[in-house]
Amino acid sequence: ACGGETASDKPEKKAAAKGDGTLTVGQLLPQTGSLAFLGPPEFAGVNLAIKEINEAGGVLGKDVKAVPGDEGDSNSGIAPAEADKLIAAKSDVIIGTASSGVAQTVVDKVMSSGTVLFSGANTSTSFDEGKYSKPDLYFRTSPSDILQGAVMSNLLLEDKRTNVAILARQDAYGETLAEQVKTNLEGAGSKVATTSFYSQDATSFDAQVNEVAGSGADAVVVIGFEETKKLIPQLIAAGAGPSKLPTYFVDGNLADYTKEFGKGEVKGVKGTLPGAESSGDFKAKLKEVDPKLKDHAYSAECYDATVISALAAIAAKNDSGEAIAEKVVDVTTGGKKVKTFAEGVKALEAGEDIDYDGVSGPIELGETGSPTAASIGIYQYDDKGAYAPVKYIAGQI
Amino acid sequence: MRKRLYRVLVALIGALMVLLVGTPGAAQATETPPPDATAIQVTLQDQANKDAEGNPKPVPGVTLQVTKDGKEAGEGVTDDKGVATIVVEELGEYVVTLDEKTLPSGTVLDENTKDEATVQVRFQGPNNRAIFPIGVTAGEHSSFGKDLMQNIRAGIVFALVLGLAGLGFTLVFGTTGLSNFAHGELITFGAVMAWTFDQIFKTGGLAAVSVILAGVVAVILGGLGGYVQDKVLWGPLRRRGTGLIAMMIVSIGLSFFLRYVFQYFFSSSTKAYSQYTQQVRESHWYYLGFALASREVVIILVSAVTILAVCVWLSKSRLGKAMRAVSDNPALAASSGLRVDSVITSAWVIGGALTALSGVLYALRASEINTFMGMRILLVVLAAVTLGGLGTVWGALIGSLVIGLVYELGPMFGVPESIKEVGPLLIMIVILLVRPQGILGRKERLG
Amino acid sequence: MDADMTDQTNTPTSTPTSKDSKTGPAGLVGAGTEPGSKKPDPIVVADKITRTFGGLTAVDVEHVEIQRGAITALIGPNGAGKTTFFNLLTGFDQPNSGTWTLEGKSLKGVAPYKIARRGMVRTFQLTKVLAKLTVIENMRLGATGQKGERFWAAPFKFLWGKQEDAVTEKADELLARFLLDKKREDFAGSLSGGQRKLLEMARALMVDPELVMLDEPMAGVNPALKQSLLGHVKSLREEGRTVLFVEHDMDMVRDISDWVIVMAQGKIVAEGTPASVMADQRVIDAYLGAHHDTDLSELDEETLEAEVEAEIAQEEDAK
Amino acid sequence: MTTEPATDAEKFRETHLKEAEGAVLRADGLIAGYLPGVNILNDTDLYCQPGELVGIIGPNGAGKSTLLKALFGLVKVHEGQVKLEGEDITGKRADELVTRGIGFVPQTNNVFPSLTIEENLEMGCYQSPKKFSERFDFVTGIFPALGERRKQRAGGLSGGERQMVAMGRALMMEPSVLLLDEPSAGLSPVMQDEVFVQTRKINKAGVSVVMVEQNARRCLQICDRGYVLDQGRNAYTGRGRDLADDPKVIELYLGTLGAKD
Amino acid sequence: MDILEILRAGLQQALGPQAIVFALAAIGLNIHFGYTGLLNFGQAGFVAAGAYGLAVTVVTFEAPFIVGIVMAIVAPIVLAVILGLPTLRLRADYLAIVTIASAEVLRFVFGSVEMKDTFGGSNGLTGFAKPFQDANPYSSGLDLGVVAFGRNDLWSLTVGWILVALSCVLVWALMRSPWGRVLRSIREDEDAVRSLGKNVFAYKMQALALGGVIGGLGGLFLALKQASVVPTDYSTLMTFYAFAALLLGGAARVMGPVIGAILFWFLIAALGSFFSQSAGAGGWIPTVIMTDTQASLIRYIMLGLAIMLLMIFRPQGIFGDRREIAIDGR
Ligand SMILES: Nc1ncnc2c1ncn2[C@@H]1O[C@H](COP(=O)(O)OP(=O)(O)OP(=O)(O)O)[C@@H](O)[C@H]1O
Ligand SMILES: Nc1ncnc2c1ncn2[C@@H]1O[C@H](COP(=O)(O)OP(=O)(O)OP(=O)(O)O)[C@@H](O)[C@H]1O
Ligand SMILES: [Mg+2]
Ligand SMILES: [Mg+2]
Repeated sequence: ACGGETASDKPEKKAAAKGDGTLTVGQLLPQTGSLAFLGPPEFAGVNLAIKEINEAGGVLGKDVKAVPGDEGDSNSGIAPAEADKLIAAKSDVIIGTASSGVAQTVVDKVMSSGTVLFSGANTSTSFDEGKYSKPDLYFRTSPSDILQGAVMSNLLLEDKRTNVAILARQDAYGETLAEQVKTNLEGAGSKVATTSFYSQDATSFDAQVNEVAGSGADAVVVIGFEETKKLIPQLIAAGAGPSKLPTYFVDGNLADYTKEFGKGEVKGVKGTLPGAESSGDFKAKLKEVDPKLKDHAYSAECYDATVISALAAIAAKNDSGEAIAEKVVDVTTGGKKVKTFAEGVKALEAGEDIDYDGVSGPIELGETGSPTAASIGIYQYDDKGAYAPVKYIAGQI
Repeated sequence: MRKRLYRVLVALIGALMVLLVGTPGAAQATETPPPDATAIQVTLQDQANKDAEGNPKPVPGVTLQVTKDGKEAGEGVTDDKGVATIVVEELGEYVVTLDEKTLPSGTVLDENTKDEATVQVRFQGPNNRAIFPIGVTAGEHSSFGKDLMQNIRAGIVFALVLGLAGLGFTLVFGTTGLSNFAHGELITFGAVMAWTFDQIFKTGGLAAVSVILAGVVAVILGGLGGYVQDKVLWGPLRRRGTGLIAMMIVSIGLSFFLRYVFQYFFSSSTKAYSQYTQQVRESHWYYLGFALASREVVIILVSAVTILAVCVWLSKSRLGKAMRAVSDNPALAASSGLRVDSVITSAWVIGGALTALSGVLYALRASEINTFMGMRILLVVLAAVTLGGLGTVWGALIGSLVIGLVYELGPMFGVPESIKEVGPLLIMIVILLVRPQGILGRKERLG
Repeated sequence: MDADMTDQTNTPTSTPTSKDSKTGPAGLVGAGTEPGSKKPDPIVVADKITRTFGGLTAVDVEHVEIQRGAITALIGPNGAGKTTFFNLLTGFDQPNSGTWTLEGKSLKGVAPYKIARRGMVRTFQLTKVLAKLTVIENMRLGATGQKGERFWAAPFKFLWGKQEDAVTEKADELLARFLLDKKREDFAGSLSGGQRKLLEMARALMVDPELVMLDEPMAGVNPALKQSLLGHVKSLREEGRTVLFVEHDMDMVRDISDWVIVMAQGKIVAEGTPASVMADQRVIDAYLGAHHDTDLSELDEETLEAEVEAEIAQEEDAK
Repeated sequence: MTTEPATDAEKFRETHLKEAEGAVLRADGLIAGYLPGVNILNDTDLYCQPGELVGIIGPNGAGKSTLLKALFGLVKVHEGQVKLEGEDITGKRADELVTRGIGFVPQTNNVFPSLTIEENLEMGCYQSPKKFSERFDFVTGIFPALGERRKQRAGGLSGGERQMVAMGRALMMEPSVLLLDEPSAGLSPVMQDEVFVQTRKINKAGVSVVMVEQNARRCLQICDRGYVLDQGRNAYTGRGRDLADDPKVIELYLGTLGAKD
Repeated sequence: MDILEILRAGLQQALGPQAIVFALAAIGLNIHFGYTGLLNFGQAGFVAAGAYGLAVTVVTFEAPFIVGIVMAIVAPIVLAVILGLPTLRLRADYLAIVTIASAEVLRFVFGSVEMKDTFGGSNGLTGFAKPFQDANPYSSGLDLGVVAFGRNDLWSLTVGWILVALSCVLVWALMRSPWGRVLRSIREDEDAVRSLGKNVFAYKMQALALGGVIGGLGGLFLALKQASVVPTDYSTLMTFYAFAALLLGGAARVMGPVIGAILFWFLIAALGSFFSQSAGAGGWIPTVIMTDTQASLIRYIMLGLAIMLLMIFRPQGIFGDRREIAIDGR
């Protein structure tokens, strides 16, 4: 894999810097703030990976150490402080953040300290552009929204939706994804009846809901997070609930709604979620780590990010952030295919080049440090408010 | 480069395997097993022309041309299902052109459908789709008048809930002069308490009236909360002679404290009541042309009656006058024989109860119970009471009506929808420029 | 944004122009005693000024002139509109109609601070001290034309240090005269009611105004001190300044004023020298009262008691 | 007879203790102030016999208002005590004192600006609302201007009108002891006289009155007994007339302005 | 329990870039509120104006970096004028609401989809900070044993603390002057000041602009240090934090806001560190009572409590004067 220059700090000069021998994995994931609901599965993914790595003998002869940190949200502004804490705790890799917006506030700080920032959930397209277009010390296992946007629009076309309304959260995530869905749809011949954005802090969604309900669309794509729980009843009230107007969810709101909508409110809703089919096995293992876990969004990606970091450290025979960064792309592309950490270690010890494909699907990190291909699952809700996979689509970004 | 492409293909095939194994929903696709090769699938259906079962009729025999970077890359003709699958060699951007001459007679492309579609081919198999809408009677876009009614309805419901919260704020402000930045959390408190008791009641014999009962309990607790707050925190602060600004900062501290205490115990996820989330709006003649869900009717009635009753009572009753007197000059009020502390305590109790009620109704309206809800609405509440004239009870009502309506109507008159909260804030600023003391506020005389 | 402040230097010089006109009562010789009469050398002329609050006409002044270099008293029953008239003249309130001039220049629509800079400074009936500034700081604020009050000069002490010392010296003199020197370093907010009045007056004098407008300056001031302050007010006249004051204390009015204007229900109802006005029966009826100039302890105690008893009896009957 | 200046503090105290027997309201050795460490009242004594009208005069900042506030529990009393009919009321809440029949008119900020005149007066008899209409008629009898403008907000009133409202408010509850802080300030001469006459009348009807006045001459004319306060201490005390004629008091506090020879 | 770690976490933030941003914002507020009595609850708007002034100039209009810096100072002044012209005659509490609203309007507009081309929408703007980073004279970070700062942080810290120091000196020099006296008088009673012939409006405007510019410097600094501007950074929470910092330190005191900001961030970080050590695996608090997630929350609960307690027991702040607080305006 190519090393590449970094914008600010040129870590490769110090690349010789030897790690301290222990691979320390910081976790910068949401515990508080408006994204706190995304935190548990992600923490569980990382912790499960660390547990399995250590059971398989650790990295470079030592157990991997975990340091948790709180990402908060972009309103609370604590991410930089927490990142400092993680760096000071000698993290070599920081798994995080959940939100692309928060990542922007810490990425420079983390990279300049020679630490890898490895996200399992950033989907913003901006990390493949501009100064982040080189795989310096930033990586992610989650595919950029381009792919999901394409899958979503294909799904809509497959269902013969010709006049689609988009109801999206107004932030980095919602805007990009909405944009992607819209261009793909319009390019492929379908119409977009309306694209309506709501502010995440909005106290009322009536205007947007009315707009969607009155747009004459034959389907609505709801791009958002938790607010979906408030949007659905309002859509229902406006006569545009899922039973009247076919509704589609995305990764941000594809969650278990048995508690909220257990009476068939979201029956038939379809949704997309990056990641290959997570085997029941994986879910069961996550449950062991966190018995209270309900959702699984991005747990697999975070798991893979952790495993890849560990494998890269072994491949580099060095646990420092810069050393790991040089090997990350390498261990995910080209070489002997491995599916688990244990397999990977064996192959590396045998001196082979490996290609890790993890629980989140075929992982191929590209030149920008982001996946070049990924699979995306299509799910559908039953009348109890739970969702199940329909199929998985793999594609290139 | 080569190596990577190879990996991708392998991966795609892997994924395809999954696809083939478990695809209950993809019935259409499996009928004619598609070739393994990457392909663009175009479907042509005439939506205007439906068969007996109401399914649109496929349009067969239409020729479709596929080009990449201007070069021919394939061609296909729709089969009797109206589907054409055109195999392409590599991933990338393709343009599909429909040959309009081959359309069966009587079938024409919709007015604003182009005969070209751009397809990003990213997926293995016939998963890269394009469509040419035919005969689509795009559902009518609702009329301006209808939208207006809808948004006025939304505005009124919102305004009334806002009015309750504003009244709670005004009561406390009007007696103590305190701008309570923890007021949002008192709204949250009402909703969270109602939810908690709803969870308790919903399984028992009271399930049928669970939410109503829980709401009543929440309101009582809200009043109690006001009482406790005043006794434990504000009362002692007053006796120490703490200034208003210092108290305001205390309230900011209190808001952090409460917000995170709520989150500590209730987590940050959004919750909903066990009942009434499925109601659909209906119009009746007695709703005056508005379409209303039953829960909205309840919200309107409960809040309007409460607000009016409280406002009238405050402007007529002795206690109401006493509150204003205390706000003007507590020392003089004491000298007139008023028990200042108990007047303030009653303001907190009534204010707390009203605010909790607003929280309960707000949660009912927006199906939202969440530890941040109060914080989010606080600014709007502040805007409403300020606009009406700080400390005036009727002002709180009028301010809320203006703010609520502008909030929901703004997008119809040019406020960008995604930032519709800008509308009421701007209106407030504009009105305050004309009337610096608020709509009902009064200027003090000078000298 | 500094534009408005640069003209601070235009403040009237501290020695008002009194070349031709005679100051004091002498200047008023021959002025008519009908309401709104012409004065030989008016500094303020107001015409047709009205101000209403809701239905209430608080001020309705047809014409009035204030003589330069004299001490003019404005008296009238409570609620006659005196304070409101002050507010209007000094720009703190806008009249519904009317025009008025200072030194021949119209003041209509001029901002209060500009009016003050033109030399027309007023005090407030309900005092306005700057509570969290010390007494001496309150005084210093009054001085005009301070270089250090300009933003660009403020950070550089060498530019304004000297001037500040001069200002302080003047302030200390005034404080001593108003018996506030002991309170020099105390916060103004801790002063007693009367002390606040004194500070307010002293501060207004720091401005070196051409025309001082005092709104009940002596209400709440101890009689002994009042007497010594009257000397100070008279010395203002000696310096050629004009004083217009509202007061209910007839001793003061009689002692120092050259001219008295009587307002009632917003209108000017009488004018003249103190002696003539106070002898006016209408003024006595509406304003001074029958008991005026009598010793209350000489009131027939028995009449009083009889009255009280009658009232009590009456009340009991009513029950 | 005028007693000697307070230089002889002990003697003063002795007389006070002797004469204060049976007083409705008395303060013994009050030491009080607003800020810790700064005492405004330094060992001040005062008493008021039933049905007596007591006047307090003194220079600005002497502590007259502070003394009234201390009697009424609005200022922290560090030492000494205040007794109402023999019972210690030091530090009692103001509203309790109102219940026990004390009325108080403060010197400044003595109306509720956002209430109408009528409501201001209503607040005056907050504890016994039934009396309202009867007392309202009484008060508007004294100050007809208040009755005419009953619906006007007090915030818009002129200085003198406010003073009338303040006085009227205190009269609403038929107090047995009335504390007045400069009730005549800002009133026109005729209204001032009216206030003094009415105060005397109320007093004659059995209400004990303690009044602070800067219109010292008038005050001493009507009061039974006067105190001269200086720097928080009793400087002189005696019958009103005697004080008004005492050359030292005239020189130091009354001045000669307007005095008739 | 690792006390050193708690200390480290606390100090790192107390001296770090966050403290600088809030110190600058609070110094600006001090001029507004502490000295002039303008209850400006929209300081976040001025901070945002500074940050966006730079970013928009450099990124959207492709002007040179130095022009961006100038614009970062000009933008808050422009905002002050636009905001001040109509609003400076409002009563304090009304002004508070109007300013809070204006700041929010600004943030909404910056983040709006409709204006994305200019302000970058909710993704904000990046790619303007290179000249700043290139100017970094340090070749390595600084390790003081307890705390360590990376190379980039060290550079921004140097610049930031110099900015803070300069602002403090300026405030000190201004506030001892007659100009400062006029401001403080306006805080007490503007009509009195008017009656003495001072142009109250102009002074208020100067104060608003000056405080805004200093707040804007905070934004400029934040943008440079973070190399990005994101609208959500400039929410009302920023204003609240700045106010808390100001009042902790003591309003109308030159060093008040600085010490307040330092203390504020020390509290947040040290509390966070303390509780994350205490909870979860290896902590002394059982997970039944407190999980990791809850440990992260409890610092805010404690922060809220700390703010309340400080205001209750020291309402004048650390540097304030008890006497001054005791004077009641009425
Ligand atoms: N802002 C206002 N709102 C309503 N009425 C007002 C206002 N200002 C003044 N008034 C009324 O106008 C009349 C004149 O008031 P003004 O204060 O000028 O009287 P004044 O002559 O100064 O009386 P005083 O001697 O008692 O101070 C009064 O009746 C007063 O109630
Ligand atoms: N709220 C306060 N805080 C601190 N000091 C005060 C306060 N009020 C009054 N003082 C001080 O107490 C002293 C006595 O004040 P007080 O008001 O009792 O005087 P007074 O005799 O009533 O004078 P006046 O005749 O001017 O009303 C004064 O020196 C004053 O500065
Ligand atoms: Mg007046
Ligand atoms: Mg007094």
